[in-house]
Amino acid sequence: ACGGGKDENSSKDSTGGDAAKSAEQVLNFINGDYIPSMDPSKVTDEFGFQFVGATMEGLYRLGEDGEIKEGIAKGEPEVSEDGLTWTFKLREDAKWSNGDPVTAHDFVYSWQRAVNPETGSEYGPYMMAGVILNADKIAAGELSVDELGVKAVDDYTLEVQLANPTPYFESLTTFGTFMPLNQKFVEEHGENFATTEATLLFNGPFVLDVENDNQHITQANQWKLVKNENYWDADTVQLKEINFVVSKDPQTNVNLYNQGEVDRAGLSADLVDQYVSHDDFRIVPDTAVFYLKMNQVRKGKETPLANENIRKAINNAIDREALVNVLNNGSIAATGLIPKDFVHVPGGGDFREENGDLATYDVDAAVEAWNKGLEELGVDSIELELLTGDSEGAVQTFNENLAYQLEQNLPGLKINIKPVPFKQRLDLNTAQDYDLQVSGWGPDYLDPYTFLSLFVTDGGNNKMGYSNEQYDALIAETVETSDADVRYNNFLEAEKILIEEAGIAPLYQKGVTLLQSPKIQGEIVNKFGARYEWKWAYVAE
Amino acid sequence: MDNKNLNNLPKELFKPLVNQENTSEKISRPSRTFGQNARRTLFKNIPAMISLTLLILIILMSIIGPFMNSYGSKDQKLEHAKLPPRVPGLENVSWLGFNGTLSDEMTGATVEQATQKAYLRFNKDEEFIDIKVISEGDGSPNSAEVKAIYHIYDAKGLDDTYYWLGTDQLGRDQWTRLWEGTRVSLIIAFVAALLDLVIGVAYGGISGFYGGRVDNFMQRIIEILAGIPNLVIILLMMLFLKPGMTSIIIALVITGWTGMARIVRGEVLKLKNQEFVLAARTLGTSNGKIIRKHLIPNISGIIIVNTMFTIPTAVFFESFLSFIGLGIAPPAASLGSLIDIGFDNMQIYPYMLVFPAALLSIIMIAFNILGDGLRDAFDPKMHK
Amino acid sequence: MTQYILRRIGYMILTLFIIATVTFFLMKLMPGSPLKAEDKLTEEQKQIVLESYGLNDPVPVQYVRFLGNLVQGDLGISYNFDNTPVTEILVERLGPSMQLGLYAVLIGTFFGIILGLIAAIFHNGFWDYTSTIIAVLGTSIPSFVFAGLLQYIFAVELGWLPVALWGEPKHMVLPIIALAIGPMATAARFVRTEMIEVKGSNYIITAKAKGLSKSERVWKHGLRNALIPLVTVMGPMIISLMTGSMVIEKIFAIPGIGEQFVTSVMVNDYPTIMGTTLIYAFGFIVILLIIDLLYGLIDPRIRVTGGSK
Amino acid sequence: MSTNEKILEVKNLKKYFPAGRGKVVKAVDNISFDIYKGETFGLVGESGSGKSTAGRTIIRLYDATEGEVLFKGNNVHAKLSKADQLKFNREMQMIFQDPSSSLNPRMTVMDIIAEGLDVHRLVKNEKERRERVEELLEAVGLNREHANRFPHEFSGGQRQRIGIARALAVEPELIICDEPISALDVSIQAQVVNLLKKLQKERGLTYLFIAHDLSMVKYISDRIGVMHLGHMVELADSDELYKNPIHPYTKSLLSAIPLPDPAYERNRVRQVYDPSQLDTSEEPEFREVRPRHWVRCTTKEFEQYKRELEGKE
Amino acid sequence: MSKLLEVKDLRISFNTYGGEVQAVRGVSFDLNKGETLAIVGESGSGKSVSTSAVMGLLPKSNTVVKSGEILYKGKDILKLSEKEMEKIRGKEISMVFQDPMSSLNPTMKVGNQIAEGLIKHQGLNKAQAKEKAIELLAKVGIPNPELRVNQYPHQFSGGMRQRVVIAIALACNPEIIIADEPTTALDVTIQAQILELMKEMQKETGSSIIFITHDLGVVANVADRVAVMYAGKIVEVGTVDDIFYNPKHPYTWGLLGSMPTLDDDESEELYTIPGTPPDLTNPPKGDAFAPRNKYALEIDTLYEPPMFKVSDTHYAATWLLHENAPKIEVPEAIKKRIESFAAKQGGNE
Ligand SMILES: Nc1ncnc2c1ncn2[C@@H]1O[C@H](COP(=O)(O)OP(=O)(O)OP(=O)(O)O)[C@@H](O)[C@H]1O
Ligand SMILES: Nc1ncnc2c1ncn2[C@@H]1O[C@H](COP(=O)(O)OP(=O)(O)OP(=O)(O)O)[C@@H](O)[C@H]1O
Ligand SMILES: [Mg+2]
Ligand SMILES: [Mg+2]
Repeated sequence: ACGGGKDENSSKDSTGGDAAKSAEQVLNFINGDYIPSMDPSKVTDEFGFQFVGATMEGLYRLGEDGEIKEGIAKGEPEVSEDGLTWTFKLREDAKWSNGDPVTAHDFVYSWQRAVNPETGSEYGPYMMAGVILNADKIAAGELSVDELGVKAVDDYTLEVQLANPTPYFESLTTFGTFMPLNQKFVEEHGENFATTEATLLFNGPFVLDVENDNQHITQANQWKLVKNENYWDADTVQLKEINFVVSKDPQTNVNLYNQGEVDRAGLSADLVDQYVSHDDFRIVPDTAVFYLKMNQVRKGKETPLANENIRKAINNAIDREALVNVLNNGSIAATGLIPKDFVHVPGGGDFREENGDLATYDVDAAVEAWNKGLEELGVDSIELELLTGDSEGAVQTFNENLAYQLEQNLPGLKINIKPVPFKQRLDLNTAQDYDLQVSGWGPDYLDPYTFLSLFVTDGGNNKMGYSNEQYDALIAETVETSDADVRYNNFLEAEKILIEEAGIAPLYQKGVTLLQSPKIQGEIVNKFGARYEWKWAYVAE
Repeated sequence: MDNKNLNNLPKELFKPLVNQENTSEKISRPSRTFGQNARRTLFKNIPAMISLTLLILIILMSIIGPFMNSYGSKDQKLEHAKLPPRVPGLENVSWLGFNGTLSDEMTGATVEQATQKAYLRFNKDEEFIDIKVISEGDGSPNSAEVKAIYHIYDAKGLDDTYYWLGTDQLGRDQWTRLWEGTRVSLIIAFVAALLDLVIGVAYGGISGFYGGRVDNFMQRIIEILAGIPNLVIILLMMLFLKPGMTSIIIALVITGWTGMARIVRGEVLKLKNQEFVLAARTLGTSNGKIIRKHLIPNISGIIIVNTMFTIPTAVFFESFLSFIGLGIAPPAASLGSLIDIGFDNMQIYPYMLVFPAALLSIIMIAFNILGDGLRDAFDPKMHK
Repeated sequence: MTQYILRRIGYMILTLFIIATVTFFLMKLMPGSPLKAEDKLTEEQKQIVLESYGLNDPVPVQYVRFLGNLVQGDLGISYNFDNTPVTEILVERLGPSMQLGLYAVLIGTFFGIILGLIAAIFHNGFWDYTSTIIAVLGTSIPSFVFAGLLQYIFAVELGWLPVALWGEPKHMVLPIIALAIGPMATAARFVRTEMIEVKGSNYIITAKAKGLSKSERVWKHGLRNALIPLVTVMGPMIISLMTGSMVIEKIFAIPGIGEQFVTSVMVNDYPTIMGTTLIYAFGFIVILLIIDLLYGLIDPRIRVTGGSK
Repeated sequence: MSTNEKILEVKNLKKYFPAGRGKVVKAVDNISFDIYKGETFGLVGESGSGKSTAGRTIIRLYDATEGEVLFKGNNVHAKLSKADQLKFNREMQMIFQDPSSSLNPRMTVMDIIAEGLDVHRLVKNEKERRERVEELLEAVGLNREHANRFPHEFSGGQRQRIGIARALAVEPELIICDEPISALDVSIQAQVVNLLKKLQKERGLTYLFIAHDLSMVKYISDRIGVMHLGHMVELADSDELYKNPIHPYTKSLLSAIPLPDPAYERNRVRQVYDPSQLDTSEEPEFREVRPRHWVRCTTKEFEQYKRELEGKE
Repeated sequence: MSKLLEVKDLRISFNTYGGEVQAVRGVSFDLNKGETLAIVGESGSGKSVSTSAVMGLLPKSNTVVKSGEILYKGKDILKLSEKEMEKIRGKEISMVFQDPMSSLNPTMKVGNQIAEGLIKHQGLNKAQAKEKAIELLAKVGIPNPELRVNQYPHQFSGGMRQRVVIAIALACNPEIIIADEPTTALDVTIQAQILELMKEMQKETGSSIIFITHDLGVVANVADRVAVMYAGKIVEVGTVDDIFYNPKHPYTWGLLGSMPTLDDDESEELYTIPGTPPDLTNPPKGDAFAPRNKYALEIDTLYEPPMFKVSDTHYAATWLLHENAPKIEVPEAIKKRIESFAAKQGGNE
């Protein structure tokens, strides 16, 4: 998933009373928006990944707690000494929903398609460049797609050449962009591939069912996931049907939940107070982390934020506990960039615990740094713009409180909030035209690299003029080696540098509050990629 | 007078009337200008006068309201967040809703269960929660019902603290914010209406006065503008300008003036062939003077009325912009942004919605009624 | 007649062309791109993706292409929905909005007319004030507050109607009511003012002198004449309602164009914004034409006469 | 009263209005006449015959489609310098039909009457302005106290007198009176007509008097032109026209005037105008059938009319 | 001659913001079967109000009938309910209004507007009513009636519209037709046609007509009897000849004198009535006309003059007719005019 703080809701069936009915393996959920794309090569957003994930299967699947489960690949891959050649054995009983077998060629085709510049994929180059051999050059149009480091040794053996040893490669293959595609089918439908139910082919536990086969998927406001009888592991799948409707208003969603129309409804902050005491109230932790970006170079000119003391002052002046109280949605204070319960250091505990609370609330230290900073800059007051890009009530309030805290704690600081539409905030970010901005990042695979690579000098998401040679070197080294100890040491070190010189000020790790019917069982909440995994889910009595 | 008396009339009365007053041209009616008549008619219109009074009051309050207590509109105090309204003196009249308590009804299988839920609902401050059993229940799910009243001010130890209209999620005083928001909304509305007026009158006036091809061309432009949804235009404005009052006003004006221009044009078209305008022309009066002395004064009524209707539309549109997140930049408030927040909290903290929404409605209603009243007042048919 | 309509259509095309041009260039002035994950891509990667949207061509080339496509009814591909033609989006989303809007206008105007008539007939009486108050309230309460209240009362508390969603007739009831309030209030005000005016007109007195009763005068003579000015305001009202209300659609989870439009604006989906703008403009102009023709139907004086002059 | 000096010459004046879709309304279609200094020239005809249009074109409220209007020898429709135009505006004035719409309801009588004084800078200061206005008010039979009142406070006749005062303020030589009495009550019509006559006598004014009340026109005019469908169909001294109407339209018009004489009315025979009786063999032209008596007719009719007249004599 | 309609001492006021307007201040007149009564007087003298009262057309909201009765065939119309009035309006008494442009419904076919009354009062069905409408249109002289019934008012010229209005009034063969300035808005030629038409129709149906106008020429043309109104009162009433050849009231003199005749001497001033009519919210004491009356007497400022009888048919309300009053002759101008009429008459005959 990408940056930003978009909320979504989903929920499950709580029609309650009727026992016979509740035993029926059917769930009803709300989807927070339409599905913008079902083409695995082109999917970029949360909902796209969700439904690609539910209807497709890559080499592996994510199980409970990020555990890697078998998918189309059978058993563990064979990895060469240098960690650069990976060979996967594929199962022979996997079928497409039209009955064709799923073969290694399907992977080769799909991955080539994802990096082919003609496809116009955004995630293809992003996920594969620097991971699969030649992916970056192909994406830049410098090499032909045949040169991609992926090859079907035979129908059921896939060999992948990596550009760098990528220890987390297995988890990558669970990601939407790495799903196989049936070349014949895709080419048959050409332009129209993946636009309607009729032009989609599935190999996952569920198939997507829209009432009108020819309706554009992106325009359907109701659809179903129906158990895929052709799925190789169909026996494991218990749910018969999951119904989805699009609804965006949180209050409406809760009302739908209360009327028993749906089995899960997300709660916005304002609704949490009302429903904390509800039996079905749940807080679901999330791996997205939000932090304050401090732009050091705006329109080619240095901002006051280029001064380290000023940044440190801001970082120390934030009472994160108060902020998550305002958010009131299950979020927890973030003290570093890597979220809690995301990855473990080799042989040790949680990455977050290992590196400790890097960002702390310390007004005295803040003021001290602040005054020093002001002195260095030779000014006695600073005015900064806080760019916000979301209309959602709680986020707005959050920004107001953040601004207020900073202004209160740092005398002489004036913050102007500038609200713009979400997408426009991204554009301003790209143009590096802002001072402060609350930004979020959700991981794309199970490795700290997904977070820490953001802030290397001139990194795609840096966009704030942050640059530290040591940091860059540490991160670069993690790419080249497959030694877990080295990598994690570097990650820990890099995070410390980043936070200590206040490149960013971490704010909170997102949580989700919702009402959810207790009859939903076996559902897995993933740490990245498709948010929910329903393969093992079932409806309890 | 019957015939009997006829003969008894004194003869001297049948003399020609000598000091016959100069009968010629006397006007018995008191001299009253159109404006005076309009004012009289307006003053006699009770609903309009009530509206006017209300509006003046609201405008006054939007100026002095924020200073009536010690809270600043931007002072956040998270520990005071989401406090219900509490007004000294009225706090003992519980049905008014100004007693500083929150209440909710909770259900459970048993009263005990429901009570526990209620405690959970209100921060587990058991000693400050009054529980009233509504239904004992029979053990089946949700059969028992209790009503919990949470003395939140007491729970927080705020004995002498009064937030007249409660506080928002950041513990800011709603009273202060309500009036500041009203001020912002009204300023936006007034300025937008004023600019509408200036641009609309000028454009409509020129279009109507010069007529012919000029008119045709200018009308086409209006048509094109009207054909573009105003959200597109507003979005553009938001991109080019810094978000805030100015850009909201500009956005409102860009789409808003056409209405006024149309009306003015129509009136000018009607008026410019009136004989008094022709008369001025035959006297050699210049166009500028004709517009200033003959046309504008005669359409002023309709302009004022239309402005009265523009103001609430602008207030309304501002609140719509806030609703979709393009409104006034926080931490400043407007009626629209307050309503937007209130709407999210509608079911649980109704006071956050009720006051701004009610105030917005009152402003809308008052302007509408006043507008109607003014329309009547400027209609000579309605004069005595 | 045909000639008149043809000429009007000519004007329409011209206006649409200008609107298309104006919006096209305005959109070009705005920042933003179809990229969704731009922060993840290097500059070169971005350029390659933009190339596939044809956005690297000079603006005049893009403009000509845009016009060419427009003539063929092709409004381009959405930036937000993968591989989805804007026409597809419009077709899908306009349906529910138009349905709702149309019902709301019809029902709202119907009741508005009734309300206005009652007010006019009992001018300055109890019913006049009551219906005026209803009308003023109708224009004064923000629609989201009203929609929220409706949902709370009739769906949540009373459970008579579904909370939201779309598909069955019962789903339409609350949104239609919420939407109909506006036209109702407007119609009521217009009809009231006009009817009061008409009531004093000479032909109503003539009708009275013929011995017609009050109800005959109102229905046979008054109504039609009182409706004439209403027709003019109905045009813009219909088009704005039929092109959807963002608020109502969001609250009632209706897959309509209004909500879609606001979303498009939020995510800089320029092709969709343009498409919606053009459809809006088109609808606006068509409705104006229809209104003009309708006007003639209601008011024979304005009937566009073709043959006899 | 009248002299032989031509103050106004109207030559082949045409005024067409576009009526949409390429059609035109020929409101005034080729009319010619002269007005002599000091006389009252009456213009009659049914509603829509183009009388007002003619009047307004003469005073330059409308541009002529064709033809010319010479006022004291100068072409009125030529491009005038600002000064010439102002001069023209002073010398020719107009009184309008509708006393309620011809006065700006938002201006005081003082300002209305003084408008011309201001435009032409005929007064030096406020006091003089006031005096002039009061003078004018008295000249038209109103009180000086009326100066500060608003038009709606006056009766129709009084308003018409204000209109006259406004026209008089700039001391014009020719006044175009466009149905100045049609909207007034009988008794008040007489007041206004008397006033106009009085002013003419005192100031040597020339009037173009438009009306459809023929008895009034006859009473006030020296010469009368009859208009029909944009054409001038007959023009003669007023006595002559009433005694010897020639054109069938004039005849029907005259025969339709009701007179306040029951006995006469009981015996009146109305002549119906039937255009189909006219000769259509050629385009009719305006011809002088007898000195100072012009009729629009074809050559054939011309001969016939001449014969008729001779027979009468 | 039987009295079809008798109006007795009718007093009507209107409540307005400016106070009570005493529009009609004691009007009495009667109408015989088959005759035409003309009511003349300047604008605002109460002509329309007194006749609208007969039809029950005055606005209910602010009208106060202070006294009086209107007896139609012996029944007091003022006491009838709205339902009963509906049966009289259009059927027994009908009305022709001044402005043919606005008294027809612009959105209804002319035929239907005529047929309405027929359907209502004579119980005809639609087809019959239309049939009859065509007949009526033909009768009022509209060519091509079959085509015209289906047209709208705007497709008719002013004169034709007034004919339609007359057709509507005639539709149910009413006993009384009230024509309120039916020709004021029309051209002289068309006025003449309409007057002829009305007289013709009257001959045919024998209806009585109340004809309101301020044009004395028209009065001379149509009326059998004339009532002259001033400031809410009838000041003189008599046959046409009485009024035109032997006027007694100074106001009547004024009216007559202010009309030029075709053979007046142009050098002479027209006879005028100076001043303006009184303000009816505050009518003067005594004779309302006194302030404008050259011949006013002292008594005029004190008492209202009663109706003095001049002859059996002729009455006038002016103290000049009192035996004590100075003998005042008809002014020269008027006298001359009457003489010239007489001379012309002689000449004609
Ligand atoms: N401004 C205008 N535009 C178009 N047509 C016009 C205009 N003014 C007058 N006409 C038309 O020109 C014709 C002559 O009109 P005009 O007003 O001169 O007649 P008139 O003799 O003055 O009639 P009336 O006695 O009713 O005043 C009419 O058919 C009228 O409709
Ligand atoms: N509905 C009303 N409310 C108030 N005053 C009225 C009303 N109707 C008539 N009047 C007043 O009553 C007086 C008599 O009016 P009426 O219409 O009878 O005059 P009229 O003789 O018919 O004049 P005209 O020749 O102008 O028609 C006028 O002063 C008028 O202003
Ligand atoms: Mg005219
Ligand atoms: Mg009248």
